[in-house]
Amino acid sequence: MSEHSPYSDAVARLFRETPGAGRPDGPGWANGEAREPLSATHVRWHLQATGGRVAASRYEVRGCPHTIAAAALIANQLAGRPLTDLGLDLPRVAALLGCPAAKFGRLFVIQDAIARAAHVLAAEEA
Amino acid sequence: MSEHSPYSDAVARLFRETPGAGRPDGPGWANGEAREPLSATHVRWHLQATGGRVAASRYEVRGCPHTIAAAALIANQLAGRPLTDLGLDLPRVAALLGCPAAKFGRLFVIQDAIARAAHVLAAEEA
Amino acid sequence: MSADPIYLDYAATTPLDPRVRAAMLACLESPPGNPAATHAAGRAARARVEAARAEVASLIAAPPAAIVFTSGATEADNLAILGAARGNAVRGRHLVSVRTEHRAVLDACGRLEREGFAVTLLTPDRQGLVDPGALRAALTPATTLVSVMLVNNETGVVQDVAALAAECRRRGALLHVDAAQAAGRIPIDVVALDVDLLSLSAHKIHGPVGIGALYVRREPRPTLVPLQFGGGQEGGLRSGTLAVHQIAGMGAAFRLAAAEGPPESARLEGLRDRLWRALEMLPGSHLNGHPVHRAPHILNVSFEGVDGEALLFALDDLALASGAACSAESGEPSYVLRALGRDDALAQASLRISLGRPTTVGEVDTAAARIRAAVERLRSLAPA
Amino acid sequence: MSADPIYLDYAATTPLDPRVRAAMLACLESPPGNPAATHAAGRAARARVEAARAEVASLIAAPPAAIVFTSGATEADNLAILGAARGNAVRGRHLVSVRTEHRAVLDACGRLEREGFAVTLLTPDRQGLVDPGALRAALTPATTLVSVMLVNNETGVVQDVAALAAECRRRGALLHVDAAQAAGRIPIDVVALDVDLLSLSAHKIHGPVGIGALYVRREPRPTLVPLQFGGGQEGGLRSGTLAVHQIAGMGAAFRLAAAEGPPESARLEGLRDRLWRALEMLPGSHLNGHPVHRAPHILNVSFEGVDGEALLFALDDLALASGAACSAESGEPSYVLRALGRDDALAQASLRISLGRPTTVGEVDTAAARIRAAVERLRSLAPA
Ligand SMILES: Cc1ncc(COP(=O)(O)O)c(C=O)c1O
Ligand SMILES: Cc1ncc(COP(=O)(O)O)c(C=O)c1O
Repeated sequence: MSEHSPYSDAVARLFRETPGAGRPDGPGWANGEAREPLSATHVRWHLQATGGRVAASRYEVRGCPHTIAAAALIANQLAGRPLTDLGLDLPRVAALLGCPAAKFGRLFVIQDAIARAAHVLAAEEA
Repeated sequence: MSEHSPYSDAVARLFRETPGAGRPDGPGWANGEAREPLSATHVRWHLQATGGRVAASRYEVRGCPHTIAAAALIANQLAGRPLTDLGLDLPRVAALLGCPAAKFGRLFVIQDAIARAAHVLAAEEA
Repeated sequence: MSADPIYLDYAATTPLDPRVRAAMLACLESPPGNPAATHAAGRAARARVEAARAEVASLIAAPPAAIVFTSGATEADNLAILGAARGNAVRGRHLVSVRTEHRAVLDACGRLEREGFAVTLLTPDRQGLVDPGALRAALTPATTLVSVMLVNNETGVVQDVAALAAECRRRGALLHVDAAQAAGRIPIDVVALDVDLLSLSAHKIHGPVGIGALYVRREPRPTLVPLQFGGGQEGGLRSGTLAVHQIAGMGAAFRLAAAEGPPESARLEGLRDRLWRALEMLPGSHLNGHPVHRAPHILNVSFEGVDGEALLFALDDLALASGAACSAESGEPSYVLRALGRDDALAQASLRISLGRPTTVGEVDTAAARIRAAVERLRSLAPA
Repeated sequence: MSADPIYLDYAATTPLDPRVRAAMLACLESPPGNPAATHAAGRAARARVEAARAEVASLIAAPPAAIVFTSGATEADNLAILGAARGNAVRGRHLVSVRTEHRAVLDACGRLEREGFAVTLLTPDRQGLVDPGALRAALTPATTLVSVMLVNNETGVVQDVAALAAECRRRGALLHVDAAQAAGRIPIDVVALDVDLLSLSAHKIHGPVGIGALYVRREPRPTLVPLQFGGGQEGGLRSGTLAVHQIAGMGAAFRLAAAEGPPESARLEGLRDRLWRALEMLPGSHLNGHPVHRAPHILNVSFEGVDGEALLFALDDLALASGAACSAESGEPSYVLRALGRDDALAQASLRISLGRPTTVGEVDTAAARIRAAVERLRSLAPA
């Protein structure tokens, strides 16, 4: 055990600042939701696309500090990626944030919400 | 329980000074011995008599502080008493010294030694 | 994280009162004395222990000889429960306790189950009170012991112990009461409560951690099997060299609690209510526990729509406890709040704010403002 | 009685080293921190505990994770003995120990007998050593635990634990060692000694009373049933809020013992031998224990022809222990000396003179002179 906080500096900063958080308004946004009932984690992900690629990304999240920080980290990395390939390197996210193994499951909630938002967008674009 | 010593002031003084202790020399003395093996208490009592009464009293004692103090206390009280009536008020001695009940038995060792010394003297005088 | 967060976790542990520290220091600077030794230093140590025993006894209206010093309330709870159950096993092998008890009680009961005892755990009502009728229904001829806490450590709910004691008496069961959170906060009278065994802790009331006591009724004296043996201290119930400085510290803490407890409790009650008035203005905030029967120093509130762990982290300039993490090792939602019928989400999204002697109005107002801001921010992040 | 008797009862308890007191005060003046709490104060408390754990472990060459903090060696002995016996009862219900063990060990064994275990108590030779062959003969397939102390608290005899451990290994029995009097006095290496469980106490080595530890081997890890439950601290082996100031004090005491122990032990050995040379000039004085295999800080001598209690009282300007009264409550002759074959009278007429960090040559010389004078005076009072 250590004198240090159970939260890494990265988590602390992303949790404090939550860049990219919020519910967007305006046209062209689609969103997807996912939940994990045990921890009451709830993520709603918003995507905007141009030419089949992510143009912008916003999120709403209820969850633990690691989940909130992960959402902020991921939101920052989606721009430009093809809607058909938004798979996340969750082990890398977990490592970057120092996320404890017991919480890995919560990161999938983010992935699921993103996938659903992308699915909606793809359907609209098609 | 108290901050005080388990030994009363009277025991402390008599133990320190042991008035009347020692083995007398000179004529006219008789002695008697008694033991209590469990506590290795050992008393040898010396008496001198005139006209059937105690003239002087000395003692040798190995025992606990209460036993030593009791010997000193008793030695001081025998002078003038008839050899035929040297019974001791042991409960009073015990009370005077604050002697714990578990040690009462040791006071009888003193009484026995005195009785034997008196017996010897009485036989000699007779 | 700011260097000095506002400390609002007095139900976990309290800072030493400087007067308690002075009493301990007087021992720590004395010549060494093992109270079992016959020489003067030993006797002086013994005198200090006996003075403290009288001070502890006095706060709960007990005779000093009924106080057995232990290493804390955890040990006192275990000595009471394991000790009484094992010591009365020939009479019966059934115990009754409550789902909202402290882990020390529940885990001791769990151990007894492994030893072949049957344990009935009562569920309190939604406000945390145990129904005497439910206790009556649970008691059987084989019930030797009932264990019910006086003040709950998470919610502050004050149990009606006297009413429960009456049920125990009717059935001839012993009654153990964990009063670790009650001492110095609410009046305790072991005679009026009619209890057989009562656990106390020093560090919940500005005394040192690592020392506590078990009150053991004198007449009739319950049979207890000790937890540890050797030396025969404390009437054979708790062998081990007595920690004089710890005991003296507990004595000082209990003396101060007796002298200053009632006005201090009134003050804390005022602060607690002020805090609740500020928090209840947030929509979706729920008081956990009983609105009336509760201790002055604990306020427990659940907030809809936020994650408890995130709330705690957002409040890292407040030192307080959350239903999300009652202990550093577990992230499970509070089993106490669950037993009061809160769902997982509300149980987890709770704060236990507990007050103590150093708490000020300013601290309470700052804490209320920060909590409101944090809840509002987390709600604004969450999906509507 | 003089106000300040010369203290020569360091085997009973020792004064706090001022540096230990400073370490404790640093905790007692800190903001409160329950090591189980998640906030910063809690984490700081946890860091202090872990630093102390490493210091304690280091003195006995153990990994920190093998250290379980307890309220003292009494609890450590009980956790080891009751815990291992109960935890391995399916494998067998036989224990072996020695007649000269501390009460904490013997009384724990006595409790186990009441729980249906069989206990064999070995008698050491007249110098206090246990014959490995006698241990071998006592071990049966049902023997799960052997408990032997490293340094005897009355005589200072140092047992050949490694040789006894070899016997235990051959038979698959666990070995518990009470090292309360050994730590800081003689080197301890749990790996070299090959022990499974080892009890430690802080207050025998200038640390605070009320804190100790049990070393529990990591691999293979012995199965122990805890004495108390709740909270799950110390890997579940010892629940209860950790007493940070006490643990920090133990850590400091063990750190000092590691740094200063060897030269200090050499110094005490010199003083002990000087004292014995002065006392052995009295005819009828007998060294109790082993002339070679003994700890540096304890000297135990019997005097023919005197009463032990009277001797102790005559020496009320020395604070020391006597075979007449090992504990304030009993006046029985020392069972330890009896087990070495001393008769009641010699066992009772004994002094245990124990030395510590503050002991000076001057104190030793004064003590020797006073003891000689007291013995001579009592002998002169006694019937020739
Ligand atoms: C209700 C209750 N019982 C028992 C305990 C355990 O007390 P201690 O820390 O003295 O072992 C606590 C505190 O942790 C408590 O709040
Ligand atoms: C050999 C031995 N074991 C155990 C103990 C008990 O230690 P503690 O006082 O820490 O409970 C002592 C001291 O009393 C001792 O000398």
